[in-house]
Parts: sequence; C-alpha cells; structure tokens
Amino acid sequence: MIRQVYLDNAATTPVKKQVLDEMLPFFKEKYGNPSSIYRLGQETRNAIDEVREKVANVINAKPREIYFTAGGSEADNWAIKGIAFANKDKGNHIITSKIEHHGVLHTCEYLEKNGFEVTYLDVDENGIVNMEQLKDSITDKTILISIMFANNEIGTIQPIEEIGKIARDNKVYFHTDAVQAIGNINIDVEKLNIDLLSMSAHKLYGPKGVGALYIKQGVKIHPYMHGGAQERNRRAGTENIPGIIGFGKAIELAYETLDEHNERLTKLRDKLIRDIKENIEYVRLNGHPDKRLPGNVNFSFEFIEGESLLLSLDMLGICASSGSACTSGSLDPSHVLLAIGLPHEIAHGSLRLTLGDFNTEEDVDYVVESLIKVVDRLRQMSPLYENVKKK
Amino acid sequence: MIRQVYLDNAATTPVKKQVLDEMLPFFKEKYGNPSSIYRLGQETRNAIDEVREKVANVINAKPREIYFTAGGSEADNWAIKGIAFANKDKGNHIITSKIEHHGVLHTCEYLEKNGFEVTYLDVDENGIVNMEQLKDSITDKTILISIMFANNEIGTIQPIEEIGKIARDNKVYFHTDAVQAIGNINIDVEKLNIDLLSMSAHKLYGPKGVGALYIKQGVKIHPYMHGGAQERNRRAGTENIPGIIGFGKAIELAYETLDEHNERLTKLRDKLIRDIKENIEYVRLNGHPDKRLPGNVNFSFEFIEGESLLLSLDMLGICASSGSACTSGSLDPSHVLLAIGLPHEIAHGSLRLTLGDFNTEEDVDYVVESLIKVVDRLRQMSPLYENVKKK
Amino acid sequence: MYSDKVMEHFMNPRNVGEIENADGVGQVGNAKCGDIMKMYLKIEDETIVDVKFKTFGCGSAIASSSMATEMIKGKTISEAMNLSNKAVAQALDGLPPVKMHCSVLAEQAIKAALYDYSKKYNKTIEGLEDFNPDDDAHDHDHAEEH
Ligand SMILES: Cc1ncc(COP(=O)(O)O)c(C=O)c1O
Ligand SMILES: Cc1ncc(COP(=O)(O)O)c(C=O)c1O
Ligand code: FES
Ligand code: FES
Repeated sequence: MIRQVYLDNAATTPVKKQVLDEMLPFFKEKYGNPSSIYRLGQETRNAIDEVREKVANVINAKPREIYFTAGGSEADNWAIKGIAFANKDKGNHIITSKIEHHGVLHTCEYLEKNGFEVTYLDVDENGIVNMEQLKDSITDKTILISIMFANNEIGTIQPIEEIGKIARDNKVYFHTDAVQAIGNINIDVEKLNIDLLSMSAHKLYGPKGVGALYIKQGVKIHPYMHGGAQERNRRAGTENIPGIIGFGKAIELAYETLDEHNERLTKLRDKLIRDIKENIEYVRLNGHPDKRLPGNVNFSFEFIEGESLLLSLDMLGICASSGSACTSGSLDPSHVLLAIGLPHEIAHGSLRLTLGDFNTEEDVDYVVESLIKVVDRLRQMSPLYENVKKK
Repeated sequence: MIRQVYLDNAATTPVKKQVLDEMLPFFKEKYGNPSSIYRLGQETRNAIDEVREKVANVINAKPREIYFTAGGSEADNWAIKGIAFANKDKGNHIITSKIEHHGVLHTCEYLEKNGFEVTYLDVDENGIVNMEQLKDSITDKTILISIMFANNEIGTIQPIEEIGKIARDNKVYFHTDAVQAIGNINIDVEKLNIDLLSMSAHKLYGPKGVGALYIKQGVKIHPYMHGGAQERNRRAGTENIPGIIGFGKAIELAYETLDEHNERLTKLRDKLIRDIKENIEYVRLNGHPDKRLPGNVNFSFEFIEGESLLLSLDMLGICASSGSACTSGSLDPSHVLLAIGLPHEIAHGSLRLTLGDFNTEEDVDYVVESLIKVVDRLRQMSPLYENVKKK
Repeated sequence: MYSDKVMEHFMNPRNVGEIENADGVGQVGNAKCGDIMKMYLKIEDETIVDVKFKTFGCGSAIASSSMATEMIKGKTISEAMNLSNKAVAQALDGLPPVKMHCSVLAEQAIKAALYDYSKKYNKTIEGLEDFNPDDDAHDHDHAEEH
C-alpha cells in the first residue's frame, strides 16, 4: 500500500483517541436529556456545563457566555444575523473583510439583500486587513465589525487586539471567526475586547457538527434557533451531548499542549516551505511570512492548475486542498487569493498544505519529493509553461 | 441497586449498538471532509449520500429533497422562517396549531414580531386539530400551514392526509413536524401532499444533534445557514458525518422492524393505561384513545403536582416527564394540556410515560406498582385530596 | 467524483506534446478561468495522421484532451468535425455535470485547429463556416440549482 499523508488539517481533523473515549459513554449509557429533572438527565446537564466551563476558561470568558452550536458556520450565521436583526434600530452598517470564510461572507451578502449595508475591507499582499480603511469606514450607523482571527486558506493572523480597540473606541460590536485560531493561538477575549467569537470542534481533533459561539454578557443579540429553553433560551434543540463532550476534551488537550504543538508544527511548516522553494521554480508562498498559523503552507505553482495537482497528489496518497475554482467547476478562483492580489491564472495553480499533530518530518519529505515529480509532469503538459521555456 | 426504568423515550432515546457501531469508523479513520476531492473525502461524501437515499426512501421522497440539519429544532426553524422570508411577497399569513412543539411555536412568535400574522388553531379534547377552523382561516395571504404529525406530549396523531389535501386545494405550502412520528408511522410525502417535513435522529435510537428537513423539489425557501456549498448550497457547515451515518442506520432499523415495534409498544402501552386506570382513582388519560403514538401514555393524577411525582419516581429509578411548569420554574403548565381543555390544576398533575424498544412488561408492572405508592403518598400530603375525602 | 476511465486518462494521457510544423494549431480557453487547451494536427489527404495536445486545466480537462485526441487520430476531417463533446464525455464513462464544459473545450480545440488548417491551406470545411476561434466556448455549466 502507498503511504498516506493527510495534509488538509485546516479542512478537518481526525478525532483523537482520548476525545472519542470520552464521548463513548454518552451514546448508549449516559443518554439522558439534559432538560429532564431525573438524575440521568441531570448527569448530562452537569457534563455539558463542565465543558462550558472548560471552553470559557480557555478564552477567559464566563461559562454563561458560551453557547454551543452545530459548528463554526452556525456560530458565524448566528453572530452576524443575530446582531444585525437585534440592533437594526441603531444602524444597518456592518464591516467585514474580503478574506472572510464564506460562513461570514455569504451571511453578509444575505443581509445586504435585506436592508443592510456591508463594507468589505481590503487586505494587503500578505492578507492583513487595512486598518486605516477600517477606521475610515466606521459611521454612526455601524453596528458590527466581523474580522476573522486567522485565515483558513493562507493562514494569516490578523491584528485582533488593534481591531478590538478600534471597535471599543467606537462602541461597535466586534465578532471574530476564530475557527482556525482556536487550538493554535492563546486567546483572551477580555484583553482583546472581543464581543463574539466563533469556534468549531472538528478543526482541533474534536467531532464534526459541534462548535460554540461566545457572546459577551450584555451583548444585544437575537436567538438563532427558537424553541426549547436550551442554552439559556438562546439556542433551542436537544443538545448534541457526545459532540459537546468531545469538543470539551479536544479543546482541553489542545491548550494543555499548545506550546509543544506550535513548536512542532512551526518547525515542520518552515521546513516544508523551505524545501519547496529550494526544489521547485516558479513558485510563490501566499500569506504572511510569520504572522501565520503554525500548520499553514500555501503555494502557487505557476503554469499549472490546482485540481490536477490535487488529483495527482491523491494518487500518491497525499490529501491537500487548492484555491482553484475548477474543483467546484465555477469560474473564479479563491476570493482570498484574489484579495491578496494574485492574478486569476496564478490563483488557479495554488495548493494548500496544512499540517497537524499526526504529521511527521517524513511526511514533509515525502510530499516535497512527490510535488517535484507531479509539478514537473503537469508543467510538461501545460501550454503556458511551453511559452516560458521558449523565451 | 434499584431497578432502572427509562420511560421518557419521547424526550430522547439511547443510541442502539448497531447504530453506534456504524458510526465509529467515521471519527478516527474515515474523517475526510466531504467537500474535498481526494478519496478520503469522496468516501464520506458517498457515505452521506447513501444515507440521503435511505431517508428519502423511507418517506418516498427523492434523495435531493433531503437536507441534513443539526436536529428537529433546526428543521422546524428552517422550514418556517425559510418559507416565510422567501414568500413574503405573496403573503404574510401562517397557520399552525396550539399544540405544536416550541420549535414551531416560538419560531412563529418570532415571525409575529417581524411582520407576519399567525393563526393558532384550536384542538378538540383529544388533541385533534379543528379542520373547519383550518379551512376558514385560509386567506389569499396564507403562505404556510404547519401542523405536527404526532404530538410529543399526548401522542395524538393528526389527520395529515386531510390537511395535505386542504393545503393543496388552496395552493399553500404544508410543513409537518414529524419528529415524533418518524420511526413510528409509515409516511409517504407524495400521498400525503407534504412539502416540508422535520425529522430528528435522537428520537429513534440515533445520535443527538442531527436530523433532516425534507423540502419538496420546487418549493421556494431561503437557505437557513449561509456559507459553504454543502447540502446543495442550502445548509452550510461541514457535515456531521458520524451523526448522519448514525441517523441513517437508526432510520433503517426503525423501518425494517416497524410492524414488530408498533405491535410490541402498543401492547405495552395499552397494558400500562389499563393497569393505571384499574389501580388508581381520580386519573384521566390525556390524548386520543387510539389515534395515538404506540409508546405514548399521558395521565393526569388529580390533587398532586407533576414535579413532586417525577422526583418521587426518580428515587425509584423511573425516568418520566410531566406537563407541569414547575419543572421549569415557570407558572403555566403545558400549553398542550391547556389546549385540550384541562384546567390548570389538573394539567399540573400530569405525567408522561413514553415506552421504547428497550422496555419490557416487567418495566410496566414495576411502574404501576411504584405509581400506586407514590401517588398515594403525595395525595396524603395534599390539601386538595383532603377536601375530596371529606365529601 | 471521476470515473476510472477519467483517472486513467488523467494519469496516463495519450498524445501529449507538440507537433513541429503542424498543419493546424488551435487554442481555446482562458488562463483566467483556469483552462487552456492547445491542439496540434498533422493532416495528410484529408486524414488526421497525428495529433498532440497541451492542456492547462483540471483533471477532466486533461482527460478530455487525451480522449479526444485518441478519438480523432487516423480519422478524416469530417469524422473529426462530427466529434461532439458528449461523445468524448461518454467515452470517458461520463463526467460530473459541472465538468461537462471541459469536454466542450476539447471539441472546440479540435475545431479551432481544423479552422487554422483551413485558413492555412485555403480549404473550406463543412461546419466551420460560422466558426469564430475567438469565441469564448467557456460556459461553465452549473447543473445544481443555487
Ligand atoms: C475560518 C472558518 N470559519 C468557519 C468555518 C466553518 O466551520 P464549520 O465547518 O464547523 O461549520 C471554517 C471551516 O470550515 C473555517 O475555516
Ligand atoms: C415534536 C417535536 N418537534 C421538535 C423537537 C425538537 O427536536 P430536537 O431536539 O432534535 O431539536 C422535538 C423534541 O425535542 C419534538 O418532540
Ligand atoms: S478546467 Fe476548469 S473545471 Fe475543468
Ligand atoms: S410549586 Fe414550586 S415551582 Fe411550582
């Protein structure tokens, strides 16, 4: 069998053994509905409240400020629509950036069709949001700034403290999509002046389909799911107990080993970047050189197209992702790569390799070796490369 | 140790072993993101599409009409808000009933605050929706009828075919919350003329935190979660793969053994009803005598209050639920029991016992025996009972 | 996502390369959209005796190029003219709906190369009367509703 190398940890991660072990009793034995008053129900209620406390501690919030959701997208949707509809008497203006996850962008576009105005901030060539433009965009109608903590494609980490300060000075709510940051960065919502923060478990070795939204006490927001009285009447629905338990264990593990994790991944990441640059010509590293998630590598390979790169790597047992639109059959490549100024044809040839806790140095060597072969083969087939060689 | 008897299967069910076994590989091994093009991702994509087909087959829908959600509440919220906002140019009137689950009722109340008008239909003393009132309520502004398939508290099954026909004749969308019906009743959305149908896995021995909304092809509805292109661009968010797999196995098992399940539960139910009636005086069976879910028993015990009943039963190892508001510290008892005409003081003394696949005849005997003792003890303490005895 | 046949042609594409002094060369697509297909034809006595391609594009674009070249090699001009994108897709055991346009690209690239040949040798080819090599054949097909 060929070697299997998973380098798409920003898309999703496997569940760690310790996480699954913690979840298991909650399927068949501890299955009580937390809204019930009998002990079987109180037991699960206590279990999820313990997770609430864990999650709160990690980001320096209060347990009552943590609301469990079905994942990062729900947290983003809730934060943005919930603030918009609850504060429309104050104003109808929202500020976000051009490189947000679709969970934020498409929600903002939906709001634009419903009477709201949205400013999409530019970013520089490394993907850092334009701070001057942010300050200039704020009007007395602005009710929300939503800027992601770290980008999922190019790994760039934003100056969140500075944005938080601007939000506070202007008395505007500040939401940050921290789905990629959680598990990689120490976050203190008090210090950073964050009012709302989105998380998702499956990006940090927890299960899919569960996440949380931090909502600072006192923030005016509509519930997103109406119905039962769960989550302090703000998010109805029988709780996904095993999911929440798994999320709790995953975030606990992540922050217990944060320094170690970051050191290991940063070393692997920098080796991968160096080896690609040294061995393959006509490449470009996308994203910030050092304000970057520890596991994120994103390169453009000129003259070739992302999907064929992915397919070729898959045949060699390597899982990766690309910013090419061809993977979805649509015309425009990744909005993030376009926002940092890449021309379309270069954006199409980009590859995202995201390292995780299960990757090793041998994985990196294997990937580089495979990339050299694959890129060469595809370039030999490319009419664009032909022209370059002729010059 | 004392005997443990779980009689709250309408609140939630344990996950069956076969269901959990099917889910397990999807946590640590088959963890690929279904949106990815490599094989690890395509594998999970195929797996959830198989479930989509299974679920579709069960209700006689097409696979492309099944959209996975985080549970019944999300399905209800999506159906109602999604239809309301997408069709507000046609009209702003919604018809529902007084005995819906809060997932429907509170969503409708939210819409009332946002420019919609809602008619809440009465029900008769057995909990059947008033058909004449339904017909009379429809105006040219009516865009949606939302009536639950079977009620979660009193188990009453509605004349869904008749309602579907009225909806079709009046060209109004018809949504039904089938969270309690799925796994207990054969449902054919074509024959019953259902446009939208809510399901939840944890009511049929599947995992918590996953469900589905059936949306008939051509129905005009807004997406509920904006973001990634999952679920045909209508419900963003990385799919809860293990959850969806578990839902698939659970619904498959449920419909493979439907007749057997119904026969067994109906027998247990009728025995439980008979034994309570024969052994305890001043009791009243709530809900329809035979148009009723196979596992549902709901009694009012005069002169006592629900919470104390539940706590006493819990001490004897019995898990049950009540229509008393005291469990939540609010003043009004169950809206369902009030809607069927129970006076407040009787509604407060109601008890729901819902049987499931793991219950036995011995469980029923134990519960009746325990109830006789507990009800007697509480009545001895009750000033209301005192008055009765004096008469 | 892709059939085994698509993957086989993608991994082992036939007829990759260039033909020096080709009788007809056609290029379609747009790097902006992430796909360019270039076809080279060698024609003798109305017969395509050799064909090569170069493609910048996705897996199905490369597989479509490979399959299309195989299907016209040794065929007459009019047979090549009759090759439809559907036939290419079928020969590949089908393409995902969103990828059908990649096979359109292959059909268009052949036509563009034949057009170039007809101009070079001053011949008329039936079916190319209205052909415009600069037309953007790139209509990405969204089979799924949004
Ligand atoms: C930055 C960011 N936000 C939001 C999401 C959505 O999270 P989920 O898939 O849990 O809905 C993701 C990942 O998909 C992400 O990377
Ligand atoms: C009739 C009915 N509808 C909706 C729901 C909500 O389902 P979920 O808990 O999966 O959100 C329930 C159960 O809680 C129910 O019984
Ligand atoms: S070349 Fe873009 S989808 Fe095929
Ligand atoms: S008697 Fe205590 S809450 Fe009702």
